[in-house]
Amino acid sequence: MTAVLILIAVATLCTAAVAMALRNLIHSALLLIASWTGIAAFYLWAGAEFVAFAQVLIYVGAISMVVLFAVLLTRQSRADVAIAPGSLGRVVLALIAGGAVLGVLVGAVLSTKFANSSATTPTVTVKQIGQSLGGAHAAALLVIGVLLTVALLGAVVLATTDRAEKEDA
Amino acid sequence: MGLSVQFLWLIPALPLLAAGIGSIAPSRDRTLASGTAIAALALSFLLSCGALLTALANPADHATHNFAWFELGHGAVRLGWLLDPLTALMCIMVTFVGLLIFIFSTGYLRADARFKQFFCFLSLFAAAMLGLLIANSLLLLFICWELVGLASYLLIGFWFHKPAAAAAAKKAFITTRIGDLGLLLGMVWLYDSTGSLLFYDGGNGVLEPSVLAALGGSTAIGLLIFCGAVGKSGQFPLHVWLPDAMEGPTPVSALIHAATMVAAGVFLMARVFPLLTPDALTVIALTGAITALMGALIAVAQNDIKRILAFSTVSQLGYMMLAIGVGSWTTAIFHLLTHACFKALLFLGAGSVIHAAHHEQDIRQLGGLRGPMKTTFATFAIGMMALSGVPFIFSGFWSKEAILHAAHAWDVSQLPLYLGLAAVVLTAFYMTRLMAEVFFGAARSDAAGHAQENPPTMTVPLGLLAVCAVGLGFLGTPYWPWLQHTLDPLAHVEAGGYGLMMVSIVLVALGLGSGWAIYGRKSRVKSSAADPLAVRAPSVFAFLAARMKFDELYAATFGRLNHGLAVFADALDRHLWDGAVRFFSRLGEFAGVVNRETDEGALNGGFDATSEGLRKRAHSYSRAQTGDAHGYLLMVAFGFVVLVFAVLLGGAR
Amino acid sequence: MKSESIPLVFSFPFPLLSLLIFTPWAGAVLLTLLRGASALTARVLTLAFSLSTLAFSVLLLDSFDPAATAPQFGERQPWIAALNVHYHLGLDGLSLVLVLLTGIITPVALLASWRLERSARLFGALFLTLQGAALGVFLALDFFHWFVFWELSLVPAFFLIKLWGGRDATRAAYQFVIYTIGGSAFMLFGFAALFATTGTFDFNELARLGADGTLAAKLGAGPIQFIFLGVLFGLAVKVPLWPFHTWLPPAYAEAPTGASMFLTGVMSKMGVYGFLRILWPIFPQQLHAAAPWLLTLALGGVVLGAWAALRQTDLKRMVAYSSVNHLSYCLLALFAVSYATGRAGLSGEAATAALSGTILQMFNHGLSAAALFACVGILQTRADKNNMGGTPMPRGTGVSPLGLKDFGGVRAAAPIFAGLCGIAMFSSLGLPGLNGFVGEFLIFRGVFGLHPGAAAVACLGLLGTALFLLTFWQRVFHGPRAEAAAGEFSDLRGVEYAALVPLVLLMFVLGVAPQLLTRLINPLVTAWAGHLVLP
Amino acid sequence: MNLAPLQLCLLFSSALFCIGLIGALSRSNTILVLLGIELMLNAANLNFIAFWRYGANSEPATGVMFVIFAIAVAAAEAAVGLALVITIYRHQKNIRLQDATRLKG
Repeated sequence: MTAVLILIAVATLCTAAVAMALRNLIHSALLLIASWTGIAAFYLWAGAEFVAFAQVLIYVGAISMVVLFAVLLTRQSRADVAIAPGSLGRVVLALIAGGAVLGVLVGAVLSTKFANSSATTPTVTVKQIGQSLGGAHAAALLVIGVLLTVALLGAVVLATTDRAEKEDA
Repeated sequence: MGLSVQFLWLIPALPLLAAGIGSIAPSRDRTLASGTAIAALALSFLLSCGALLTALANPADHATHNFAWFELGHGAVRLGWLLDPLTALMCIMVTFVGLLIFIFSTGYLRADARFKQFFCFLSLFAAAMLGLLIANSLLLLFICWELVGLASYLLIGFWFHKPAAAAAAKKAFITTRIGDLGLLLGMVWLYDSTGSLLFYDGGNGVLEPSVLAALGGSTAIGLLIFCGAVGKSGQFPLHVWLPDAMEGPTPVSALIHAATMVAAGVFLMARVFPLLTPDALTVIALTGAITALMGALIAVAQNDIKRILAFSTVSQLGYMMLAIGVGSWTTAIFHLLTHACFKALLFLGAGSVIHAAHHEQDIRQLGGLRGPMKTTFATFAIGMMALSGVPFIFSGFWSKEAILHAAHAWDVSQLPLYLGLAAVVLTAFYMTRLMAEVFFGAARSDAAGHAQENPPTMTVPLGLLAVCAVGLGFLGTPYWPWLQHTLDPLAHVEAGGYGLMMVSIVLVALGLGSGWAIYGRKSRVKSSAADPLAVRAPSVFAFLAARMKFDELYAATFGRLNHGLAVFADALDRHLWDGAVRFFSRLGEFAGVVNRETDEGALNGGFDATSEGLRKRAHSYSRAQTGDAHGYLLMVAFGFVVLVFAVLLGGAR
Repeated sequence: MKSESIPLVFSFPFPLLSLLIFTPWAGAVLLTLLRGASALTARVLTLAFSLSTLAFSVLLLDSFDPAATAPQFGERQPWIAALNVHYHLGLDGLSLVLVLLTGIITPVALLASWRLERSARLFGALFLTLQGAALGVFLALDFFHWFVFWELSLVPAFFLIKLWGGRDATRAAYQFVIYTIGGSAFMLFGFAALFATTGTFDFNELARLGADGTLAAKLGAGPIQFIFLGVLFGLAVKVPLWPFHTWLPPAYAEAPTGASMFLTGVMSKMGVYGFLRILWPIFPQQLHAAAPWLLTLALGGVVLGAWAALRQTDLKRMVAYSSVNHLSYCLLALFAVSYATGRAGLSGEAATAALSGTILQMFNHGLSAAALFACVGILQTRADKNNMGGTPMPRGTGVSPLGLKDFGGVRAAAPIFAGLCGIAMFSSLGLPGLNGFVGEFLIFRGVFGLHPGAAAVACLGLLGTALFLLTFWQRVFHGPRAEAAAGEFSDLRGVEYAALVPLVLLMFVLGVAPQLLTRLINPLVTAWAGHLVLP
Repeated sequence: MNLAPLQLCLLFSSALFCIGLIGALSRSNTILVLLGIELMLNAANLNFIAFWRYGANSEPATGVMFVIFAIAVAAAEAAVGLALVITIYRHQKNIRLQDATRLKG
């Protein structure tokens, strides 16, 4: 069991790390897809099938497409991809900040005594999810719906070509 | 050879078929269009005669043939045909007069490019009118009622390139529609109260005693139905469209706006007579009497030959309504039939004059046509005498006498009788004026001078109508009231009353005499000369010549109201509702504006110093806003680390 | 042959209704994939797929049982089990009438826009999507996917208006979409609340709960009032009910001819359908309580709609206002029925007449308004051509909006066009013998029995309609030739005949034989009118 | 070292979070910054699932519900964020985050 978890974790972390480091945006996007798939695998491992499929659908299926589109729409000349002057310093700064956060987190995780976990895997059926979506969490579902609508409209408005502005330009 | 009621639909179907053929026939083929129309109407005439034979076999019986139009709820909306003497006689009148006018039209419109359409529309009209007559359901009657309105609209606007004709067509349709809305409301009210619209339905029809008893008499229904008749029959106050309708070709004026369609209102009231309560009848009688007098008065001061006849029609329709109102619907129908003949004759005569005089319609420009147009003159004179009510020979005398006697016998009021008698004088007077101006004296224009008699297609119908204008009167004299008894076996005909008859003869003589004295003895010399009456009473004459200013009155009231309502509705949309929408959409913006205004107000209010300090402080703070997203994120990360250490070191246990 | 083929076709569960909805969508997909297709191919394909609805409707008519008032040809599959959502389709007389209307209007609208210049493929795909969504709305019996179809219809409509519309198309399209979405958002909230209480989205189930008062009891008087208002607002915007109609004139006026025809012919019916299918059955008590106010609003639409039309100079706006006027009659009848519900001694006859009239009026208005838009479209193309010296004119390049004053004497130049347009106009005006009269008569007969005052006021609307339509006719077709109509004003040509003649023929047929339609709805309407009780 | 599965999971998520953080901080390409943030969100989700799986007396479905909502929010965020990226690109013809400083105070 644990071995599988470690395997998943290593694969996910590696792909994520490489994705963040690569220069070619398309490659990093593809690697990120792999990383997200790894996360989905983790969910499966943890017994949350519904979430796993949601992850696959939304991240692997939808967001990745949006990312790819964005990358293609904003393709630039080679020169822009090159590391900008002075960015080495920022990388270092980033590594320091990241390392600090990691240290804090790992320290916290290792130093905390967790209550004994239940041995049995909690099972949650899709039916239960649906019931709580429509019952206890109905309000949240609505809010999320509104959020998505607003986001959709916002995205459309942002991405629309503004005719008047073009004429000005 | 009778025609049973099941096949009554053939009478309107034949002209409808002709209209259908006419609409798809090539427009070059003139004989096909006019030929089918005339043949179809002739066949309908024969069928109507057959129907009359059937009806006469048992005059008191209302033979019906009802059928379901479409299902509605547990029942159905039903329509039907009705055959009784009223239907049959009206059908004969419409087909006969219509046939003669069709024949006349082949001559009158010989040169028109849209000859085919004209016959197509005429056939459509005939079909709708005949359908109206045979209807056994108020609904079917209403349907045909609207369709005759449509045909009238199309035919008034036949010369649509003339703006006046197009406007007149619209005015006619709208004005009659105002009345029709009343009819519609009356109809749905009746339907709602009785559950049926059939006139006769084996005891369940709305005109049958059991249903009438259950209904208990409703003045409102009767008056609403009367609204329809007011619109269609040009009664006061909706008469304004009828004179304008004379923009249509003259045969149309003769057929639709004199003989048949405008009489449909009278027919309708005669048909639904059992529904009318005494109160409703009083209103009808007074409306009719007012219309009769008003039409005659206005006719005195008109100069257009067709308008004189149009106002005369308004006045005569008023007589018919008067007759209905005083409770004698049979005499109304008697006058309707005689009027149809002599008024069609007069209009066709006018048409003959107009055609000969190259569309000159102003009587001041005509004159002296007695010589060149002998047939027209003779037949027109017969028609004029029939209309004026010249005693004993002419049909108009008998039918008008019948109405005056019925009014005399009315026990509510004698006012309609006096108004009617006044109209008698005026009728004789203006017809004499018309005759004198058109046919006597000398020709006052080139057009009139070169006028020649028209071909037989136009004069033969005149002759036939003249025969009827004389002969028809003998069907309903007080000595042998065949017509009245056929229409309604229970009708009580006022016999005797010689005194009244003498009075009316004297009044007719007065009208004729004064007319001749003013216009005939010394005929007009120049077309521009003022009218003798205008010289004597200029303001009255001008008021009458302007048709009592009804058009102006309506334009100032209803026209303004209409325009105002349109502006209001539009403004409501543009400003109030659309504005409300904009208001909501800009609520946020509005809030922002308010915010800024308050801020500025506060600043200007005397906090300058404070604000200066604040602004400096704010400026230094704002420098922290580098716009560098990375920097922010970095700060968050370090902040997190610091926070965790703070928690750990703070010893939050 | 025929007797053999029927059992084959209807060996259930044969998803005829799904086919009805998804065939146009399949066509849309096909069109997007056919990249290299010529404009003509695209047009023909679009037309063929849009005709599928009519073809399926013939099959439906063949085995539809008018006497059964429950939905027929039902399809019910669990879809999202967790939310108790079912893919549930069904068809009763009301749906059938509207499916027929969609089947007729869509091909005709496509024919009317046949000569549209820009990208016929995209136009066709959008149109077929719109058609499928409209059919879905008429057939769905579960709120969840009913709402999906309802919202989905907005998207293609938006693009049709924006991309092929006139000068102010962008503004009109945004206004149209935002206004309607705003309305439906309230409806969505309402249904979410209903679902939270009842756990079902099924219309029949909800109607049952609404009818026996369970719903009101569960929700409480205050909340159900809010839910009712939300749903009412969503539907009222769509119909539109006066005064929520201000999006309509610009949208109809700026849309290309075919889209205007579809919008007025089919999409406006979606709102009325919602009133009949959702609001009235589920909230009988609340609708009854609000009926006096709603009657006032409907009368406002009838009267002020007609007079506002009189004031318009742009022809398309005028026809758009006539739609406001005509649809208000439908709502007037429904509100009158609701108003009188529960009255002692109420006979079912008036309610039957009012409801039958509503449905007939929906169908008839679809025909006549679409025909009028087609006529205005033809006028517009002619005027554009004359202005541009013979070359067809792409829209959106600053053509002056068409005014009444720009035309005159068209009847002399194009008698056949004038005749067909006149028939459409008189049908819209409610002339007996044409289709419009039957519906209006039944509405008046019903409303008079339920609320005489409303019927009397509504009469004014008939007068106003006659006024503005005859003014239109007089200005455009009569009198001397005017500027825009001067020059070469040719009479109808091939495709234009194909767009107008079927509509005009149907007007005659339904005017003389309304039984063809009433046969389909009478048992249903009778059953409705037989159960007019408040919980 | 004998770690409980819960701790392993938490370490995994911490690592992922930091990778996302470092990526977001170090790259100048706005798209990659956004992707880094997505990774951080994912790491948070991992925690939810982990606590749901091993946490003591948790509500049966709460963790899952949180993740579902978080995924929905993340989807919205990605959509708007990338739309913003495209708008930025349209305005300044590149997508370097450092250059997008027009709104600074």
